Amino acid sequence: MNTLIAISILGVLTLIAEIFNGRKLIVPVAVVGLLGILGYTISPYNAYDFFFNNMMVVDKFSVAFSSLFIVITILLILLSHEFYKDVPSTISDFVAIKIFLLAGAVAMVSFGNLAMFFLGIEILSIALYVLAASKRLDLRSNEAGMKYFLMGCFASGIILFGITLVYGSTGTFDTIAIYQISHSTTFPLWFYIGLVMLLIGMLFKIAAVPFHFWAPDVYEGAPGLTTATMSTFAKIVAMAALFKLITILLPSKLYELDLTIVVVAALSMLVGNIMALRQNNVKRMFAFSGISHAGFMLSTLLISNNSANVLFYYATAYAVAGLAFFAVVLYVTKNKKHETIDAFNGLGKTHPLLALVMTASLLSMAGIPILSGFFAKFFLLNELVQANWLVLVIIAIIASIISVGYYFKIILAMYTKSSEEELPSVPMIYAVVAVLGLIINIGIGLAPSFIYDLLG
Amino acid sequence: MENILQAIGIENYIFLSVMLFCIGAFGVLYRRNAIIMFMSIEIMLNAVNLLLVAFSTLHQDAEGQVFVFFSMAVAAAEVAVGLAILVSIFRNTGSIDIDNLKNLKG
Amino acid sequence: MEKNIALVLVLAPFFGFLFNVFFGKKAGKTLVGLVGTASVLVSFLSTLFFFSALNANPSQPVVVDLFQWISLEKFNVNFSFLLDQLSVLWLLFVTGIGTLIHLYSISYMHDDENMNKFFAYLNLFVFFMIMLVMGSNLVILFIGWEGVGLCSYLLIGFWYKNQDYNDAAKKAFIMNRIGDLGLLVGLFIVAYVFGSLDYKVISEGAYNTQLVSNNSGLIALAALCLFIGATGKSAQIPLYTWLPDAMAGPTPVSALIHAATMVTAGIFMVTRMHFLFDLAPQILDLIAIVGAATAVLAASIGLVQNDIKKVLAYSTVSQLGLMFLALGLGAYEIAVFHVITHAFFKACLFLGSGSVIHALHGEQDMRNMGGLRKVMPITFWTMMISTLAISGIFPLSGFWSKDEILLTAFHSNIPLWIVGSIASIMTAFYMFRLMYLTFFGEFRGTEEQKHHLHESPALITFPLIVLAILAAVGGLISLPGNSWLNHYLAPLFRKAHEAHHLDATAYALMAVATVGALIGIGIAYSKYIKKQEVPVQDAEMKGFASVLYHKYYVDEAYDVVVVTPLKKLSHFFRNYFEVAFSETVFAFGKIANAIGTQGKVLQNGSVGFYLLAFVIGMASILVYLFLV
Amino acid sequence: MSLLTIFYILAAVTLATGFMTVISKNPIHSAIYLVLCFFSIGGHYLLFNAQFLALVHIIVYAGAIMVLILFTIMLMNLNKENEPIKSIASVLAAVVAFALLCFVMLAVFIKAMPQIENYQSSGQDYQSIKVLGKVLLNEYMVPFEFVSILLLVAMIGAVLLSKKQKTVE
Amino acid sequence: MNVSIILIILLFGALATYFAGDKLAKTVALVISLASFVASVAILNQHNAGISSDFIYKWISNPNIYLASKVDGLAIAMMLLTTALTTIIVWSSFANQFKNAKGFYALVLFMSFAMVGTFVSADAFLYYIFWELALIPIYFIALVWGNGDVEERKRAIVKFFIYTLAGSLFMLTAFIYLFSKAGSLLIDELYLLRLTEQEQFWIFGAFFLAYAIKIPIFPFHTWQANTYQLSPSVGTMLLSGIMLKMGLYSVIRWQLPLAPLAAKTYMNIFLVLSIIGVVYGSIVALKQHNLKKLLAYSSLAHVGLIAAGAYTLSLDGLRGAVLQMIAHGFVVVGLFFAAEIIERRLNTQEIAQMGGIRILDTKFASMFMIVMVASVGLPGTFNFIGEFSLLYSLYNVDIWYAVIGGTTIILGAVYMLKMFQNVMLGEANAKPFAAITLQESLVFVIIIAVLLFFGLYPKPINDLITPALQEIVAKINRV
Repeated sequence: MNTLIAISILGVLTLIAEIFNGRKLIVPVAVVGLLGILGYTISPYNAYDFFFNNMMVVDKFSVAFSSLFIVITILLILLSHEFYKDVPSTISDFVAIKIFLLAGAVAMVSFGNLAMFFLGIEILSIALYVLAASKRLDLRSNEAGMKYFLMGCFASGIILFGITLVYGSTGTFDTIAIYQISHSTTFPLWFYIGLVMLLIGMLFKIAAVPFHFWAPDVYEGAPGLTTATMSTFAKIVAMAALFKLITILLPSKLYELDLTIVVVAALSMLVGNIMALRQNNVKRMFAFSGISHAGFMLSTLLISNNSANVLFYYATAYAVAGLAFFAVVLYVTKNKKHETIDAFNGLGKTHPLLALVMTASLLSMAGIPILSGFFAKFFLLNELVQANWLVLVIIAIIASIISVGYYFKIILAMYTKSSEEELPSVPMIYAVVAVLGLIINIGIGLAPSFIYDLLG
Repeated sequence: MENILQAIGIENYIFLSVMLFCIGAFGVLYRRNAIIMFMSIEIMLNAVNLLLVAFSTLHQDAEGQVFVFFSMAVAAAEVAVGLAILVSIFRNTGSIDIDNLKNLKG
Repeated sequence: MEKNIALVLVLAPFFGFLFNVFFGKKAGKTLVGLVGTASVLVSFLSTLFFFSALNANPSQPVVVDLFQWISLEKFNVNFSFLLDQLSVLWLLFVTGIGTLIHLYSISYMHDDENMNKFFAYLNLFVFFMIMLVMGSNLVILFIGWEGVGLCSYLLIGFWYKNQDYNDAAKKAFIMNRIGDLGLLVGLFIVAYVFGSLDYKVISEGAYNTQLVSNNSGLIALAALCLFIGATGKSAQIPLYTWLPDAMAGPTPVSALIHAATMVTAGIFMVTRMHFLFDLAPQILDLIAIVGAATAVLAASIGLVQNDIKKVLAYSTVSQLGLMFLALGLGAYEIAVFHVITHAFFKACLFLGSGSVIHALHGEQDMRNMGGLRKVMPITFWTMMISTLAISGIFPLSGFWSKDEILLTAFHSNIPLWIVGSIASIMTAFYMFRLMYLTFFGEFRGTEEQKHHLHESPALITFPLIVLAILAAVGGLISLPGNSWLNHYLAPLFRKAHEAHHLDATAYALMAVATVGALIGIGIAYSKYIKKQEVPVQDAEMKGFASVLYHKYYVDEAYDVVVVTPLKKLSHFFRNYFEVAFSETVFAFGKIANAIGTQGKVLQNGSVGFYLLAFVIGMASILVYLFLV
Repeated sequence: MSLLTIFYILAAVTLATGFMTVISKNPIHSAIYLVLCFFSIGGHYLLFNAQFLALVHIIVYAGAIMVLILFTIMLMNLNKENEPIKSIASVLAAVVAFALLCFVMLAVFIKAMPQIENYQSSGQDYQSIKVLGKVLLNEYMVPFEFVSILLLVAMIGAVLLSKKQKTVE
Repeated sequence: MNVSIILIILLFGALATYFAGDKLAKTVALVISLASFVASVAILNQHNAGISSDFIYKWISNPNIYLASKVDGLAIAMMLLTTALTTIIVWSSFANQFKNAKGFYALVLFMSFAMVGTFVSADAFLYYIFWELALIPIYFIALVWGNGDVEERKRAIVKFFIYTLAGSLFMLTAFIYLFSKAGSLLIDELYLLRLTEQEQFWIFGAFFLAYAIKIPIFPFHTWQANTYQLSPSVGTMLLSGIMLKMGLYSVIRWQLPLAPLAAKTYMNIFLVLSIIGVVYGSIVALKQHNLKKLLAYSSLAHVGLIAAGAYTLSLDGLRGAVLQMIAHGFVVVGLFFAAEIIERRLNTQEIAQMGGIRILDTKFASMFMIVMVASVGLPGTFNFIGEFSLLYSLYNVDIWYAVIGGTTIILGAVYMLKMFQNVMLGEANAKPFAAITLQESLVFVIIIAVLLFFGLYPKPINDLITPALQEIVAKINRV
């Protein structure tokens, strides 16, 4: 709870800093503040607390994911400094929005009441609409914002409808009360309809097939850093929230629901990876890749043991790889209108370190050992086999094979082609974030238990 | 005081709000004018609000109505941001036809 | 002591090889020749030691066990040597003739820049040949077997700048390998049946009636496979075509490898495994038939060849056929006898032809020779003796050995005897044709050649003389009635071979054979001395002669039946199968990519469509979950 | 006039105006229909005896949101029927989707509808301004405050998207 | 001392090589690979002395995964092969001037590291990780330092990578399934599993996909020829000399003992496929214009025979397979090195542009010749021992397998001699051909020495691998 308050205050502080001309201080202060909050969040690790009439519930799950979100936000804010160099007047706005995004995210994984959940997701969405459209003079950015906004609102309506139905059948928004009612007494079937509508709304947010169409367009059009935020941060936030919702609300495992999830997950994996094959825009490609990863993460809903662990590990691995990926992409496509793969030509020669980071991230996402992405997939598939979803495992394997095809397009560009143009020198901060991503990636690959056993 | 739903029946409200919700959805699907799409979304949210109030009455519970306030706030915020985006598109293209926004595809 | 001498026997040529390879260039040609010859001579002397030891104690063959070589689940193959009567006999003439031919080569190859290499290969060959002969099991034999094949390849292609020679070398190696596969499979069957590849164990197994009757089919198959191996190495139908081509190598090579020693390996092997072949009479019949057929076929081709070495080559094939005929009739010691006499006279003939070729600076076509008798008397006389021997003229060695074969054939199967006799009549004809064309009449070569005609130096004539003497008197080792050879070899064979008594039939047959040979000589005389005929040029050849001259078109037939289809198949595989497999794999990627491309149509940028998909997806989920 | 009749009338108005909002060619007309729709929904609220909510509803939607929208329409000078003619396919798709969604949702709810004979009636006041205020500021204090962040984000966003950006050369 | 020391040497050696800089890289790499070889020999001594070099540490507690290695004679043999060949390969490339040499040699050592890891792992998970890791360096070696047209190379190498990865992912699935049964991936615990025939069938199939592609077994070989052709020689040597042995080794270590019932039931299918590969590879090799491609197809034929031997499930077959793996490793490195020497001088791989080299450099010709005859399995060379055991084991299954598989000795001679004739013999070529250097000839000398020595005295290797293989055969026969 205090995390939420602290984050909100920090957000307001950054806004105030702008007023007092502390522009240069914004990023350092935000980062230091977030680091402090991170420490503060982790410290009562094993706590299990309720705050304010059960509006917020702090447990291992929420602490772990909150911490992960904070870390990602720190990295994103670090990148902001360089990314918004050209528009210094707005940096406080961007940083503040990112911090509020984090507040929404924290609310989404520690809600004890559906109202908190709903507000959290709306803060997240609205902030992202703004960020997507934030390059005001760029029509592509406008288009991305508009598309995201229209579809996002539509999905919000569905989520709201779902919440309403849950309320209608149980008479309360409180998750614990709902849990008790759904496990003890009889209740109208609306409850399940509501649950499914919530699920559908969240499937939209994580961009699962067939609710994924917005993602490639929006990712491509949005400014680079926003794409990074959406693809790494927003996706896993939505996934974690969905996970929490399903685990809390679903009274018992339903085969039909599981099958639905299997179909959606399988479609996401296949469609995402197959569509990514023919993409020439890196961001767009990453969007499709993200769709397939959404499919993978979605499959955690099917498993009974260690599911939170698997999700957390997968999310961490995915986010870390994605951030390192974007750190390089942001640098490489800095002065380019379109983020085509050609931009990477010859990177292997000109910037071996960045190329290495990029390669590692891509390989991690493709699931090659010893990088964390491999362990994520392994843990997931392992549990899926235990849960007897061998079909999905095979589909996941096939999808992984396809995915190598497009990840390698970038690697090929980096190592076999040569570039004609000179790239500007690497901004320190990009390199730092990239290398940090690489180190974490390999680190949690070498010692997966560190992350994997966090949620018990 | 008797529950008003005794006279009308919750199912009527559900049908009403489902239909209203669908009309809103239809508007989003059918229209290409961004402003009217916004309005359609407002209709959808209102349908849900109506349902919330109906359920609130059903359960004789205030929470549903409190939730409506949040929903309104969200609607307002969405409209504010949406219109801001719309304005900036209009400045760039001079049109608010959604079909003109097809640069990102493939 | 024995072990060490055995090792000296084996390794002496190998050291010669090593010396010539590593120091040959620096050492100079004389030293190369000396070392090469001496190393073989050392082997010969060592062999003599064993020969005397064996004579002293016939029932105690020397076994030299070195180390365990190949391990298999059921048995091990040891690296060990066996020096019994058969191997020592073989070693004697291999190293003996080998020494002579080395000696001969010193002079013959003196002008070649790669003389050291020549001697290296030659030494290596002797080494492998010794290995082949001395091995105490079939796998060691196989080392030698393949090793001599390799050396043969190297020596045939010795003048490697000429791709035709390389082709010939390649052909020899590959045809040998076809036989080798047969041998290898035969080996497996033997190993499977007898649980060992050691001669001793196998021979014991072969007398185990229980074992034999249980596996009679397999044993016959094994015998067949081994025989296939022998047809490769010993140039029998159907694998004989490499031998005439192998004449591309230097003449001493032809003498040593392709006449005297290597090609007799097949006979050696069959004799070695005689206990096995005895168990498979049907295969023995096959061997006899193949041998007889080869004898007459090759002899008939030999009738019209104009290349002096080709004639000798076909003669070799034909004589080998006769040996196999003997083997097939179960007369192993007679075959061995003929091997030895054949080694003498054929080596002599080849070396003589080499001497002629040397004198003519590489000319091999007999149509361009003639009248060399006066210029090269030693060569002429030594070759004459050998020719008489090979034609079976009393009392030269060939007479005795050939006669024994025919006699045996007559006793068991008249048609085979007839075929054999025809072959030997032909032999007499073409050998004298060779002699007449080469040494009689007028010289038909160029003026420049005529100018340089001379008798070869002593290093060349000395081996000729020695061999001619041996060819003349070699028959003494196995005279009818009192055969030293039969006695010597007796410990090898369980059932004693009854000695042929010189009865009336025997004398009659001898007479028939001699008359036959004389008829052949007579025809040759009338044709080439009386009428002074010279064979026509290639293009003018007509009718059956042309067929004969083109060797019954067997090479061409093999080309059509085996080589061309193989090439076509390779082409086909490369151009279609490989592409198909490759494209199949790519197809997965292409399909995925195609779907990706088509999928872009769906991703059309229209919000309306996206929402439509959203709604449809949502509706389907609701329908599935709540309405179905 | 029974409550049910009133409900039917109100429902008819709601649906009709909502539908007109969606299909009106002129955005201004749409807006006006939408306002009518909001009012009818307010009527529903009154029917539930939720006066405060009805009031807030009218103020926020008709008062704030609709004014904002109308203001934008005026600003962009869109009060004419300039929407391009849509292709039949897209119209058809929208209609089909609408029919499908309507059918499915209604069917789902009909199937899931519980038979409620007696609606509970606590007899207590649960929707007066007093009660709502208490609930909102006691139990729902955190979300209430959280909404401020939501609005703050919206505000920053709107400013960010509208203000002129200075770029450093 | 346990076996991890070799892994450590190679891994940190790779890093050290990278940081040594371009100039020193090859020297450092040579020293490191030599050190790893020496360490392998030390492990061998330890093994002979009866001291275990195994280790086992808990790595991940949930799911139950260990860092475990079990070093038996077989693993040691493969380890020695890998380290020895790595040393030879590094040494063989001393004359090459690679761009970014530090990266190149670091990758080579890293690959060696992964391959050694594959051979010694006793936990399937660890094994899988090494298995995949080995793929990454070769991918980059082939891609960045390869030759030929860039687009063609990309196509071929990516195909190779995706294809092999696809196969191994199915193996991973099989391992996951086994884990769900056994609760651990330690090889010894997996051996204890009693699976139904149905399960074994699927697991065997999944393994087969992985290994058939890696080895490669007909018809999964389509990546091979192009990849060999387009890789730099060092890459080709690593691929053919060691990497494909990974597949064969895995067949023996993992596939057969884990699914013995399936292996026995479906043995004939795999035998037939392998033997088709032998004949097919030989026939296709007949008509290749590219030297490295020809050698690639010859490799296909040879490993087909090895695989066939392994699938006979007999001690003879397995032992022959292992012996032949080692022999083939050396021979194929020698052959590709010969191709490399020619390419260095004539700058071509096309056979049509060669010829007459023997006249210009007899020393090279002789050494090439010896390696070539070894590759066709001439008795007295190491390859003969393997080929003999393999064919014998095939004979024990069915005589026709031995006969058809045995055609390799004929067809092998046909294409090899043809190649040798066209490349080395004939009239001297117009192009100059610098004589082979001492450094280059040393490579040949070592390879030839190994081939001849073990060809005559294979007992040391035999004694090393036989107990391990007997154990494996016992496991195959346990049902």
